[in-house]
Amino acid sequence: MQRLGVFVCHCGSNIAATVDVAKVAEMALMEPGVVHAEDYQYMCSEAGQAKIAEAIKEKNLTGIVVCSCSPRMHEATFRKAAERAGLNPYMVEIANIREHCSWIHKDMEEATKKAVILMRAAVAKVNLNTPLQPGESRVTKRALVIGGGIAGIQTALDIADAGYEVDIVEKTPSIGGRMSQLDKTFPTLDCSACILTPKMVEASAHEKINIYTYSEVEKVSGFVGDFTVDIRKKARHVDMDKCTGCGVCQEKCPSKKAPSEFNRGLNKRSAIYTPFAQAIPNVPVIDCDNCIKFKTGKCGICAKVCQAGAIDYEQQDEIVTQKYGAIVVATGFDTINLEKYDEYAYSQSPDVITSLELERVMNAAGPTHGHLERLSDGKAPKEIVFIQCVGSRCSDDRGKPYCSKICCMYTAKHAMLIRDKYPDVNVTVFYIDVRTPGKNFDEFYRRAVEQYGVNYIKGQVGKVILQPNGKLLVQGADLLDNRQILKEADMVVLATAIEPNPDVRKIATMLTASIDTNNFLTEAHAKLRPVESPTAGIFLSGVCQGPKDIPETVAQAGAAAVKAIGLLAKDKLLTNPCTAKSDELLCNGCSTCANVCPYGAITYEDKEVNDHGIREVRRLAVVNNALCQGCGACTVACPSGAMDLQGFSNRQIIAEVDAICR
Amino acid sequence: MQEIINRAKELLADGTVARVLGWKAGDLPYNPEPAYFENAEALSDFVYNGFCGANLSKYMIEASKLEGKTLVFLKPCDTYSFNQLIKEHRVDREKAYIIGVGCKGKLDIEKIKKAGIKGIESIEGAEISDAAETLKIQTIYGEKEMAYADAMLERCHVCKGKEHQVYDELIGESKETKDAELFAEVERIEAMSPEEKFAFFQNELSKCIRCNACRNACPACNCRKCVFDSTKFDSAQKANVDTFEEKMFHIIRAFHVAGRCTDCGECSRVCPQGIPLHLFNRKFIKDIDELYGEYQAGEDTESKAPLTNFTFDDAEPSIVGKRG
Amino acid sequence: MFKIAKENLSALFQLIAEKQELYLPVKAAGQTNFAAWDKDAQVDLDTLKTVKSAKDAFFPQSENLYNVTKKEKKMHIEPGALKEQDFVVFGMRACDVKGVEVLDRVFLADPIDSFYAARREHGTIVAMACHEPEETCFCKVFGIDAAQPASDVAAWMIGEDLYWKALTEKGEALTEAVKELLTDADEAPVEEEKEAVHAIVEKLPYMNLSLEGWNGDALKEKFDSPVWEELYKPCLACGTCTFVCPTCQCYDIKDYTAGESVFRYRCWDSCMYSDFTMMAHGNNRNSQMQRFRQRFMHKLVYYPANNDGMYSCVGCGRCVEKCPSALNIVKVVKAFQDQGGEK
Amino acid sequence: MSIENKEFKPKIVAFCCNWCSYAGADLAGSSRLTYPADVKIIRVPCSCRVNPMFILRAFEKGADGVIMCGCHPGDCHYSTGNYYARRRMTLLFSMLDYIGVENGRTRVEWVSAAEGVKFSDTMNSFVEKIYSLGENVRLGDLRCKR
Repeated sequence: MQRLGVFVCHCGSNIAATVDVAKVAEMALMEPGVVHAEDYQYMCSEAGQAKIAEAIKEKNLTGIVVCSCSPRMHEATFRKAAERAGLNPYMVEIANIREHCSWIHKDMEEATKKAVILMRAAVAKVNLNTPLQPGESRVTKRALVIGGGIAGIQTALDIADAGYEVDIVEKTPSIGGRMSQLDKTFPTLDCSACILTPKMVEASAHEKINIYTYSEVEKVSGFVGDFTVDIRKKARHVDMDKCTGCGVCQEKCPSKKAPSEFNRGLNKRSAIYTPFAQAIPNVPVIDCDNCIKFKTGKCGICAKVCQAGAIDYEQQDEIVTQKYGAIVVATGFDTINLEKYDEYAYSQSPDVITSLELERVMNAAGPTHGHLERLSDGKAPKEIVFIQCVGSRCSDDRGKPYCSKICCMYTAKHAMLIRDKYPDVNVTVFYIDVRTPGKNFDEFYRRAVEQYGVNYIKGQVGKVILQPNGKLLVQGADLLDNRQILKEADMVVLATAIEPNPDVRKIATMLTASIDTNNFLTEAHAKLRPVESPTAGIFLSGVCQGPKDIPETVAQAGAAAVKAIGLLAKDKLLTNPCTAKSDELLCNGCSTCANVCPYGAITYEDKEVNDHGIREVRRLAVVNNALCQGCGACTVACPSGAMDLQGFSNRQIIAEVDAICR
Repeated sequence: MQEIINRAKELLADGTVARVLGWKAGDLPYNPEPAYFENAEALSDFVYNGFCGANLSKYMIEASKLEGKTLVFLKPCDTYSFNQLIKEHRVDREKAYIIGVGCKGKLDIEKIKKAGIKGIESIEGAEISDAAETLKIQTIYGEKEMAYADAMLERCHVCKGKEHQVYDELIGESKETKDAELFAEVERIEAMSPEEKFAFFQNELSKCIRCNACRNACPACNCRKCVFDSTKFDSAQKANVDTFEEKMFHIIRAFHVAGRCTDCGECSRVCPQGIPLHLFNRKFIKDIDELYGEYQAGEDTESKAPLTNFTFDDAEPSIVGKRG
Repeated sequence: MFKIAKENLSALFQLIAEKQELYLPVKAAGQTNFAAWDKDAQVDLDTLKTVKSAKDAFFPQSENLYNVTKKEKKMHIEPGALKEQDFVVFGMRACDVKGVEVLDRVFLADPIDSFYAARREHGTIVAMACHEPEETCFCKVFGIDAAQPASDVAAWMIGEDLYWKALTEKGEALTEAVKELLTDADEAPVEEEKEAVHAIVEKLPYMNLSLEGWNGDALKEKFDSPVWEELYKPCLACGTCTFVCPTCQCYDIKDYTAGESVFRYRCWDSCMYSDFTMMAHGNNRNSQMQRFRQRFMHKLVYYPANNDGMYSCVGCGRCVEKCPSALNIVKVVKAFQDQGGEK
Repeated sequence: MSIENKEFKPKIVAFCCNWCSYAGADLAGSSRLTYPADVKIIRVPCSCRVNPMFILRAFEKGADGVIMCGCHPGDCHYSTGNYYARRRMTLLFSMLDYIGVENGRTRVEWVSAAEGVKFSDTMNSFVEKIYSLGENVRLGDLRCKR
C-alpha cells in the first residue's frame, strides 16, 4: 500500500481565486493511500519544495501528487524536489488544476469539484506508480554522414574539427554533390567550384575524416549512441592505393558513349571515368554497363595503359561494418522527372532545358565549354524564356505542393549572367511570384530587373511548341496586363522543382527516421528541433529535410554537426525510463508490436520461460530501452496486453478513467 | 476419403510425418472430433465428411511444439487461418505437412435440428464423395430429408473460394458453395436506425453465457493468455450481466482480431447460443475493405495488416456516420 | 390428476405470474432459454432442451453477495438480498429436476449456502415429461425416468392438453392456487404416454451406455489412466460444457468496482479454464489434460464418493450437443470401455 | 451555447497526447478560453497510446462522451503514432455506430500545441453534442448507475 502526499498549490490567486484549495486538500485525505495533504501559496517556490521534502521524510511518503499548474511547466521541478528528498522521481504525479481548471472556469463550486476529480485521478494513478530508473547506454565516438555534398562535407568537417572520427558515405564516385555541378552561386556570383573545392580537399585531407565514395549504406541496426552500419563499397575496379589519377585510362578508353551524369547527360563520357576534373578522390571507376571488357571480355586497354597497374577487373563489392554514435543524413536532392510536363516540350526539343542543365551549359567545364548555345544546332540564342515553378507549388499530383525555394534566385542569377555576358540576348521570365527573402536577395533580383533589363512577366506558360523552323513558341499569359502572350524563343529554361533524393526512402526505413508525404525527412520539432530526426541519434543536414539554398544548407549542416557533437561528447546516455515493457508470460511473439514501432526498438528472442510450471522456449518481444521513446503504439497493437508502457500503464490509465467516471 | 487415409498411411510409413491431425468419427452421425493419429491402425477411425467443420489450423500451434512433422488436413478456408498463424509466428511451417482437402460446404447440425429433425440415427449424403444435393436423415421419428445447401454453415454460403492458400499437396475435389453476398447481413444492420441496431445486438448478446467458445475456437484469438483472463486491464470480470460486459468482450475481441480475422466462421459455428458473432468481424472486414483497400487476412504471410499500417491520407474517424 | 387445454396455458401463466415470479422456456433471438414470463414472451414448450439448463433459477450465473460502500475512509457493508419472493419454474425436464437434486447436495449441505437455500425455499418446480426424447439423451443411464419427472408438479403434454399432477406439498399449494383453470382428468392417457416415451427411450443410441467401474472407489485407477492424454486433445478449454450443464456448480468470487461502491459477486466458473485453480503460488492444474480430467472425474468419481454413489451427471446431453469439438461425457465413458481403462 | 437539460451533468473524458493536444489545452487555459467543467483530461504520451479498451471502460463506468485529441497527422511527436490511432479509432467508432451507440458520443480531433482556440471550441461543441444526446444508457454498466 502506498503512503501518499497531496500538495495543493494556490499559485498565488491563479488557482486559489477559483478553486477552494483547502477543500481539495481536505478531500484528498479521503482518498485511498493518502496520508498527508496540505495546500500552500506557491508549491514551486523554495519554501513549497521544502514542504514537500519535509513531508516525504516525516511521513515516509512513497508517492506524491502535486495539484498545480501543467506538468509541462513544473513536473521536472517537482520530480527533482522529490528526488532530493529521497523519493524516486517517477513517484510524482501532477494534477493540472490551473490550465485545465482554475483558468477556464469561473464558478468556484464547479471548479473546486473538477479540481477534486483531477486530484482523485492523479491519486488513483500514483497509487499504481512504480519507481523507475533511467537506463544507461554507451556512446561510440564516431559519426556517420550519409551523403557527400556540401551539407555532408560541412557536417563532417565540423564534427571532425571537434575531434571525433567521421565517415562520409557517398554514392557517386566523388564527393561534391549538386554544388559541384553549379557554375556560379547567388547572390554574390562566386564561382561554385572555387568555394567548394577547398572544402572537398580539406575533408579528404582531414585526419579524422574517412571518405567512402562509390559506396552505399546497406544496413543499419542499433540505436542512439550505438549504431552498427554495413557499408557497401561498390567495386570500382580501380585500386585506390595504386591509382595516381593521371587520366590516361580515360583518354584511351574506346567506349565513350555513356551519358555524363555530371553534365546531366548533355554530353558523353568514357566507360572508365572520374565525374569531373576536381573529383575527390581523383580515382576513376569503371562503369561496367558500358565497359567493353565487361560486356564482351575483350578490350582491357585501360589495364594496358595504366602504368601504376591500378586496374583490377576482378575487384568485388566489399562490405564494411562500422559502429557509430550518431548518424547525419545529408542525402540532398535531384530535380523532378518532367515526363508529366509534356506541355513544355522538354522531351521534344533539346533547346528546352532545366536550370541545372543550364548551369552545365554555362560552365567552362560543361558540354559547350561555357558558351551559351542551343544544344540542337549550336547556334547562339537571341531570345531565352525562363519558366518558373515547373512542378513546384503544384496543386495536382503531377508536381510538388511545396515551393522549391531556390528557383527564383537562381533564375535571377542566370538571367543576370546571360545579360551580362551576352547583352544582345533577350531574357524573359514567366513567374507566379518572385520570392526573395534572404540577405541581399531582393537587391539581387532588383538588379536583374533594373540594371540588367530582364523582362519579368507575371503569368504562367500554358504551352511550349516546337516549330518547324526549330524555334520554340511560348504561349503564356500576362496576368498584370491580362493578355495572352505568344513569344518565339530560341531556348526555354525550366525552373524544375527539386525533390529529395529518391534513395532517401530506403535510408529512412533503415534508420526508422520518418519522412513526410513529399519524402523530406521529418524533423523532431518543426520549430524547436529542426535538425534532429524524431529518432534519437539521427540528424538532418541540408535539403533532405526541406528545400534550401547553399548558405542555409551550410548553416544547417553546422547545426546538425553541433547536435551530433553534443551526443558524441557524452560517455553514457541516460534513457527515458517511461518505455514499453513486455510481460514474458503473456507475450505471443506475434510481431504485431514490432510492426508499429517507429523506432525499431522491438526485437524477438527465443527464450526459455517458466509459465506456472510449464517450461518451454518461446519467441518473445524484447524492448530496447535506449531506442524506445515511449509512444505506446505497441501497447495497443498487442492483443494480449503483454506490452505495457511504464509510467503510463494500462492499469494506471484505467484507474484515471475510473476516478473521473465515478 | 480412402485416398486421404492411404496417403496419410504412406506419409506415416515413410517417416515424412510423425503424426496425423485430422478428424475422428464420432459416436453420432454428426459429431466427428479433431484428433491425432499416431499410426496406420488408428487411422481406421479417420473420417472426413460434411460435419468436419472444425478448423484444425489452431491445433497446429501445439503441434508445432512436438517432435517431427505433423500431417494436417486443411480445408480451403482453414488455410487462410494457417497462413495468418505463420505470419504471427505462432505455427512453424516446417513442422507441418499440409494436405489441402476438398470441400463442398460444411454442415451445421444446429440448422438440421432447427428444422425440427430430432432423434437422428443416421445421415446419408454428408460424405465428401457424395454428389447428392439432399441429406437423407434417418430418425427415431421417421425418415427426413433436407437440402444439403439448407443445412450448410453460414460461412459456406459466403465462401471465399475453394483455393487453398498454403499446402504441400491437394487431395479431393471441391464444389463452389457461395450463393450469398458476403456483406449482405452487415449491410442490413447498417441500414437500421440506431435504436434498431441496438435492439438487435442487445437481443443477440444477451444470450451470451461468457463460455469463451468463440474465443477459444478462433484461430486469430491465439493469445497465450487472453486479456480478458489477465489482470492487465482489470477486465477479467466474467460476470454475466445483461448490461455491458458482453458488449465490451465482443467488441474488443473483434477489434483485437480486426485485420487478422480470416472470416473462417468458427466463432459463429461454435457459439452454443447461436449468436451470429461473425457479424462483428465481418463489419470490420467491410470497413477495412472500404476505407483502406481490400484486404484478405491469410492470403499471404508477408503483407502488413491494416491496423499495423496506414497511409497519410486515411479517412478521419469522423467518416463514421457520414457514409451512406 | 388435472388437465388444462393447451390454449389456456397463457391464462395459467398469467394467473401464476399475478402472485409469483414465473420462469419458463422463452424463445429469444432464435434460442430457447429459461426467462421470466411476461405477456409478450414467446413461450416455447416444444423445444426439448433449453440451451442453458434451468440451473439459473436457483443458482444464477451471476449473483451479488454483498456491496461495500466507502464513506470517507469508512467501509459500509451491505449484504446481498436473499430471495423473498415465491416463484415457479415451469417446463423443466426430468433430467434438470434431478440436476437440482445434485445441486442441493452441494449447497444445502453444511455450511448451507443461504442464497441457494432461499431460492430453493421459494421456488416451485413444474416439470414436463419428455414427449420426444432425442438421440443425445441418456438420462435413463442415471436412473431418471424422462416420462415421470420428480418435481413439485409433474406435467404431460398430450395432444391438446397439459396433464397436471402435484407430487409435493408445494405442488399441492400451486395446484390450489391455479385450481380455477384446471379440470379433473383421467390418468389413463398419461400412462399411455409414459409407455410410449419409455419405448422411444429404449431406441436411443446411448441407452446401453455402461457406467460400470465408475464410482467413488475408482479414483486412483481412473485418475492415472493414460486414456485422458488422448481424450483431452481436441478440447478448446472453453466453458460451454460447464455452462450448459445442469449440475456444474463451481463459481468464482470477484469484485466489481462501481464508483464509490464495490460489488462482491459470484459467477459461474469452469474447471476447463486455465485460471480455475490459480492461486498465489501458481496453478496446481497446469495442463488442459488435468483440467479436462477434473471435470469428468468430478462428475463420475469424486461426487459419487461424497454423495452415496450418486453421479453428478443427469444425462441431459447438452454437452453432447454443444461442445465445439464434439467431446462429451459419453465419449469419455466409452473411451474407457474401449481402452479397458477399468480393467 | 444553449443547454436545455440543466439537470443532466455529463461525464466527459478527453484523452490528450502530451506533445500537441495537452499543450493545446494548456494554451486554452493560459488564454482563459473557457469550456465546460464536464470535460476531464487524461494525459497520454501519444494518441496511439489510447486503447479502445480505455474508451469502452470510460463508457462502462458512466462516461457520456469520450474524445481523443492528438497531433495533426504528419506532426506526431513519434512521427507515426497518430496514423495508427486514426485507423484504430475509425474502426472502433464504426463498430460503436454499428451496434447502435449514438453517433457523436465519441470524437477524434487533431489539436496542435498552438491551437488553444481550437481546443476550447472543440470541447464546447463536443459538450454541446453530449448534452443534446443526453445520458449514455447504451454502453454503461447498470451497477455504476446505482
